[in-house]
Amino acid sequence: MKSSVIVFPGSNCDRDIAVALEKMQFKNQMVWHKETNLPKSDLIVIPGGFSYGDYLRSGAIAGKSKIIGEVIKAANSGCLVLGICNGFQILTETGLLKGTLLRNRDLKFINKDIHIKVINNKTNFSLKYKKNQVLKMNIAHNEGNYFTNPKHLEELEKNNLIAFKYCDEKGNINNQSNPNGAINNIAGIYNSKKNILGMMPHPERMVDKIISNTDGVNLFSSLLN
Amino acid sequence: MKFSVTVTLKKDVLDPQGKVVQDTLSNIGFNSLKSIRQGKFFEIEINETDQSKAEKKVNEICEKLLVNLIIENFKINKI
Amino acid sequence: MKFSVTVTLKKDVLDPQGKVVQDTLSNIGFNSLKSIRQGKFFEIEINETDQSKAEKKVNEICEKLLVNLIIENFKINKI
Amino acid sequence: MKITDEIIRNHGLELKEYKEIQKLLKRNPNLLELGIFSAMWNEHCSYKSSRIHLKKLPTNGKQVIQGPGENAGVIDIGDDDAIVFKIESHNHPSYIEPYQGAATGVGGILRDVFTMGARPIALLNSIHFGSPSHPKTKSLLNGVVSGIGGYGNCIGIPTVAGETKFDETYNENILVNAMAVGHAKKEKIFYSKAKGLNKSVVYVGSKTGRDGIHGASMASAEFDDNSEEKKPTVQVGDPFTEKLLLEACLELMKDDSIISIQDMGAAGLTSSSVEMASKGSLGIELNLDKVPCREENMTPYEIMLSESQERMLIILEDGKEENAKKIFEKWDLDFVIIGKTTNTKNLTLKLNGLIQGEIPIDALASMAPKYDRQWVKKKLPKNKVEIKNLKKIKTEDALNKILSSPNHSNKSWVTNQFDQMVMCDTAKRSGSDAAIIRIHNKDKAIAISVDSSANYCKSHPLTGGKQIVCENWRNLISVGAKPLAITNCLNFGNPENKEIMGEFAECLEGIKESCEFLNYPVVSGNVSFYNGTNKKNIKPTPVIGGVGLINKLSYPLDHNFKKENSIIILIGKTFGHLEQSCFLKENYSIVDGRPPEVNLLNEKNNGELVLKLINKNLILSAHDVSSGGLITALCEMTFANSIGVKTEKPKNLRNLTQYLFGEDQGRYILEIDKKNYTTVEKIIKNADVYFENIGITQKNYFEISGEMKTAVNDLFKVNNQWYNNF
Ligand SMILES: Nc1ncnc2c1ncn2[C@@H]1O[C@H](COP(=O)(O)OP(=O)(O)O)[C@@H](O)[C@H]1O
Ligand SMILES: [Mg+2]
Repeated sequence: MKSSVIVFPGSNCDRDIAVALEKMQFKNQMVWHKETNLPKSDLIVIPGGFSYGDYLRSGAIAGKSKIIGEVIKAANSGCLVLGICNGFQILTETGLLKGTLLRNRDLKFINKDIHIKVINNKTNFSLKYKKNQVLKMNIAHNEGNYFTNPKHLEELEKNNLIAFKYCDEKGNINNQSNPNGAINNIAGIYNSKKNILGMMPHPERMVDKIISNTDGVNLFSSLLN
Repeated sequence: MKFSVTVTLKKDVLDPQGKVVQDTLSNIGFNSLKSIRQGKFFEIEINETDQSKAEKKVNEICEKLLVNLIIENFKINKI
Repeated sequence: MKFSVTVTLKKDVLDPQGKVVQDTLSNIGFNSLKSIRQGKFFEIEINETDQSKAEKKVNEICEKLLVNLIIENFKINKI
Repeated sequence: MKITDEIIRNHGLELKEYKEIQKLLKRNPNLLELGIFSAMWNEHCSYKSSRIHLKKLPTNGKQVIQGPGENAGVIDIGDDDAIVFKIESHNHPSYIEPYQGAATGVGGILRDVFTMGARPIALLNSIHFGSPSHPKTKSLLNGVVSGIGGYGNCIGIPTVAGETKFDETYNENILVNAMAVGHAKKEKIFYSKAKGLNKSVVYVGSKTGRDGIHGASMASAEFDDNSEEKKPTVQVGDPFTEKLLLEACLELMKDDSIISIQDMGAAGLTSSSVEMASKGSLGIELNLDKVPCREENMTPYEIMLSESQERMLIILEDGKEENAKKIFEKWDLDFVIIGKTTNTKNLTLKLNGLIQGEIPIDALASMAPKYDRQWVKKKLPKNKVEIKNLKKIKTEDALNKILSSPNHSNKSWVTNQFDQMVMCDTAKRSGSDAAIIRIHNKDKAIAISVDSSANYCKSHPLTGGKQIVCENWRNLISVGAKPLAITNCLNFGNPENKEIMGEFAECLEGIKESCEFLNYPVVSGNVSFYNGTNKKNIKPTPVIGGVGLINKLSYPLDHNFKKENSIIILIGKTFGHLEQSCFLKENYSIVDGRPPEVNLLNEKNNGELVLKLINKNLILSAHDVSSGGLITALCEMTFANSIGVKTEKPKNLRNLTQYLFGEDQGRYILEIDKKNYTTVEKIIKNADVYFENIGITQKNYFEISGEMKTAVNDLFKVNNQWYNNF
């Protein structure tokens, strides 16, 4: 399985995701944003961080970079694309995913372990998880408050395009278990063809017992299938 | 030629910043506040003497980069 | 009564955001851009019919909360 | 322009210092030169009041690769790995503009670390605010915390530990100290000493603007009521550019293009160029028209004194310029050759070929003033607090008071605003006695902690100085690390006051004694004087940042009780010292008497024993006993896993309150699996260390037999209340 991690100036989870991918036996390459050619890959990852300092709007400037044109082309021809945190923000800025990520409800950066529930476990990203499985993940963002219009929201719910929702330890999805104000507690979504996943939590931070836990491992092993 | 651009969130888009500011203000005793919404402001200077051409350029800059048209509106003014 | 507030960085204060936006614009082919500086914009509606009283309130809101007077200037306009 | 007495004073120079300048130059300086002298000779850059005392600190040891004097200290952690670290203050700028002040404080200390060739792997901070009820405290706290986070989160270096304290002594003068820790290869450390003639001096990074002109002098001048007016000199941080600068520098450091490298910190281009030349006994010539400027028409004075952030000065080997330039352009950064090294031993400043100023380097560096300021010793205060005469308070109420106090409340309101996990090597985050950071791709790790005890230092500076080093050492031991070396940030009041100078000298003496005894040398540090307003000085607040080594990180240890029915022991003797304690402060508003005594021999024996037990895998959890005493420490161990504890009252009962709340030093609480107890007991007895068996873990309840029994969750709630106000 070949993966490519796109690196923008200001990306800072690029090494973390590369370590996780390599640990899971992906053949990974780092792709600098100024490159115009994307190596042939089965999976493209847009990592977390603060591309271009998150200045203007998070993800906005990366969304205009040269390499993104190639990512869009690959995505449209069915390549798997995973955007984590800032990567999710970039995907919404390019239009590959709908909706947008607003400032967190209480306007503060949040880093903590939270829980998410696997809503759709029938995709290339999630088939190793059980439906409704509760995962402990780590979030770290200023703008993770997912928002979209009512029509799209309905589409997401109806067509099973919601990947994860924030919940508590026991799986309850409610206002208390919503860390950032995201609409319907949404933590991650798919595009309609389900080959693109954008998520705010960092699965690459959950692949090593000494550091945290291994709840992120199955996302990567799902992709290997 | 100089322009100002104001970018505001569309009506139906949640404005967490505006909301927090509003809550804070009412906490510190500003009760007469009816609503507050936050946006962005740009001052753009452009090397172009023809106003309509210049305005077109600024418009293009807004649409291509400064503004997320899905959630934001914008207005250009010459200054 | 409705007001707009524009908040801009004082002269000589570094504007990292404006700088990145400017570089990006020139990268994507906008060469005629001379300068761009970023600021904030607020739309404030207030329950108050007396304009000068209302303006005073808005001014207070700016100074107390919206504006960092150390590095920013602001301007209020009735709209 | 004629240099008047007023201009001299506005530059923070004394008239007698000006006379000295005239003597050294053998003429009058022009304004540019005066500005340069004022920047180099102020307290912040010259250490003129502190140098004599700092010399006494122990700075050597097998583990030390580079002690004080460079951008940061360097220690050896085995194999080919080195750890580079330093702490620095940004107190005054943060009081004026908390967000930017704190942010640029973080940016500055990061540059100190990566200039030396290290990739930063962790950030820490020690922040002190005024009384919570002071009108400014809330917004200062908010601004500082989001500024620290804003910078560290963006650049992608985890902020993993720190301390957040409140005391009215900081009402008008908060403390913001930031520490950075980096990892380098032992053979690839870069220094600031210039070498060779006619080498290219290169400017890289951001453009120069009018930021913080005279910031360095501002940082060492006492505040007065007009200080609000000094505002426009605020520097704005740009973490995004710093991230590019970091990556570009590390890329350039892969080969051997660099002779010498120095970040532009306080006093910008001035101090960086002078430092490089001075260490290399060379001259340096700069063409100021070449310096990349942000604004038009900047004067040589402004260019030399600007404190714009995210800039570096590099001296390159011949022929390496092209390749280096490519690297910086790849990262969209300015790269300009602005001068060269010379044999004149002068700092020569030119504009369009014309000399604007010329000063002997020695006059700026080695000949800068050095003062042996008057100081007075402080006697150990008399025992004062008569415990018997105090109104009785129920143990549980007193405990609740402490747990819900600003200084003891759970700090997650603060720490959740920092990315603690980025880089994926943080094995223990904030909330633990020390953070644990794994060395990337290896199975060893370092432990880091910062600590201060202003009340102890105020009461008796000598004991206080000793105590903080010990507390810091204990925090590292508690997570199973062998303490290796420290950095220190010495926050004090006005050194021209002999009481304050006494506090400084004696705290330093205390630090020295502990460091020597514990083989815990000082490898870097920073002094911040003039913390105070209108003659009111802050309590002496030295902050210690320590680094320790965990050789094999198989199981990161923390202070959370792991299971029911384990045996709890207390290492170290309890005398019940309550003066200067958190118990008296929170319950009676008494801050009086002497600090607890520090016995270095016991400290060392106890610590080494605990480390031995941990290394033998005999310990389930460990916690040092510090402010708040035994009961508070025990309580903190119950929170994470809802495992409580049942303790017996001590047999030969002293006063129970003193026993529970006393702050005697050198103590640890250990959780031991029943099956290992006899082994542990034998080892402790062999080591001749005093210990008590104090109880057993149990589910859900915190219990002191016959005294109190409360659900752990209720105590946890109490501990989490206070920050809800924000
Ligand atoms: N500003 C801060 N930044 C990061 N961590 C902090 C900060 N303030 C407090 N902490 C963390 O909170 C915990 C409690 O702090 P403190 O009571 O000072 O610990 P200790 O007594 O062990 O030194 C520690 O783990 C510390 O690292
Ligand atoms: Mg501790």
